[in-house]
Amino acid sequence: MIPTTGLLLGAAAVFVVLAIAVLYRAVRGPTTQDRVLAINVLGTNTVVILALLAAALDVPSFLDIALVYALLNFLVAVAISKFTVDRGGVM
Amino acid sequence: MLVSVAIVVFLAGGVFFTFVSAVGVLRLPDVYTRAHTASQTDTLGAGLTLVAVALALGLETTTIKTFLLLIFIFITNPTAAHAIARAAYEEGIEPWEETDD
Amino acid sequence: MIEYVAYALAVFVVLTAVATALLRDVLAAIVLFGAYSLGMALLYTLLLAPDVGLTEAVIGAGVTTLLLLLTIARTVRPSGDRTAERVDPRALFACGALAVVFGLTLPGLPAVGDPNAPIVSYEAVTGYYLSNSYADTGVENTVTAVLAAYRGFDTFGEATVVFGAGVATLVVLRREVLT
Amino acid sequence: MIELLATRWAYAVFVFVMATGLYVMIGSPNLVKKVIGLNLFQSAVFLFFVASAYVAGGSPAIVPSEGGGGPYVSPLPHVIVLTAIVVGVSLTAVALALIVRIHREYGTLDESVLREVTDE
Repeated sequence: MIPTTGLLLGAAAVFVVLAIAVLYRAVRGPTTQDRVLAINVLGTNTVVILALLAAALDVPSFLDIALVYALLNFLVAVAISKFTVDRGGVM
Repeated sequence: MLVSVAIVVFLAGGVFFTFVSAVGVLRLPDVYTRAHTASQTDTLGAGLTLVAVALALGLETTTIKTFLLLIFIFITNPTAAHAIARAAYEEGIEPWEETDD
Repeated sequence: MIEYVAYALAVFVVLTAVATALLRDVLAAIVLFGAYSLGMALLYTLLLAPDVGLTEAVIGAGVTTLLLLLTIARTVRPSGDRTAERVDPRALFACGALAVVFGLTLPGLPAVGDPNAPIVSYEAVTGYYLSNSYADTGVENTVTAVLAAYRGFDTFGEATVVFGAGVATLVVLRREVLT
Repeated sequence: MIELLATRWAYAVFVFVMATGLYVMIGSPNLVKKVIGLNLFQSAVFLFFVASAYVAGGSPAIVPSEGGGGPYVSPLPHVIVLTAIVVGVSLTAVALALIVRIHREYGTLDESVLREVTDE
């Protein structure tokens, strides 16, 4: 039998480490759009980590938080893109 | 047993594609190429991992939420990448060319 | 296994906090503050506080970031050639002293997750709410039961604070920001 | 030392992030950065509360109607933190409104420039 719980938690740890790596791009830039893109990738990682934790710890209510995150991640990315462009119209 | 093997395969695929996406975001030369790798590999990585999570949770009503999440990420992630690339274009950021290093 | 996820998240949160503090461009600092909020909300969720994690995600990463962006869109942002902020040695000394004083209290605190810590093991308070909240209020989620039933007037006061903040914002801005 | 950090990691993160937030509030000349520092400080304190309520191997404080289960994390710090988060965002909103107003009156958000302008 393969220890599924340990695997899921291990995958979550790997995802957090990858998020830390992507953080370099968010700090470095050089443009604002690079930073927003890095934050978008970070947000997707966050959603996946939450789903992994929900499966590993067997707390299905974490999936609700993951859904809210997914919504919010999209909203923040589009909002920052819109605010940084003077003429509007990013969609 | 088969389910466990499927979980391992999907998790490995998800971690691999997210790793590729992280490397792309770190190493590619400009914002457009980074948006490309972020929207494609990250969507695939998140999708495969969420399939693994759905398999691990088994047949329950909460698993529907995982599929909602999957569909949502498949729709919103490329849209957000498009918005970011469009904002970069409107800001006047020139695409990278082979000649400028 | 779970503690490795927690350690990695702790490193993530600390790095984002330092980056937020040191970036000179305010827009970049706001973007990194959004990442910090995401990490912090994930940490709350990992510490089994899903309600707090959800609220922090919506309010910290959502509302606060949008408010800061609105402010930036209406004011100036310093555009210097330097990426990092100049470090202020006196402020650094003061905060370092504070960190040392608080750090000295660490051995006196119970370990994280210790089931014998007084806050979780004291039956007369925590135990009472956990065992009686369903019978008293009919709500399975104890956090909601305490928030809305046992301490309902406190939450009412909180709503008053939010209303007062809204009125104060409108008075200060003279309704111009909403256009 | 390592053992202390390993068992009390959440409190160590709390101390570090709180000091960072205070540093931003004191050291940064920009008023918007100061508000960000205030938010850093706040969420560090929330982490302290949430970490103190945590029980290893427990479950969230959702007790089924027939009772039993557990161990559960303590719900009371969560309630305090929920209230504090909402009050904190009200505080941030008022502070940012004042900043927009200051910028409209004086045309700057830099602390030292503001002090010179208001001293005249």
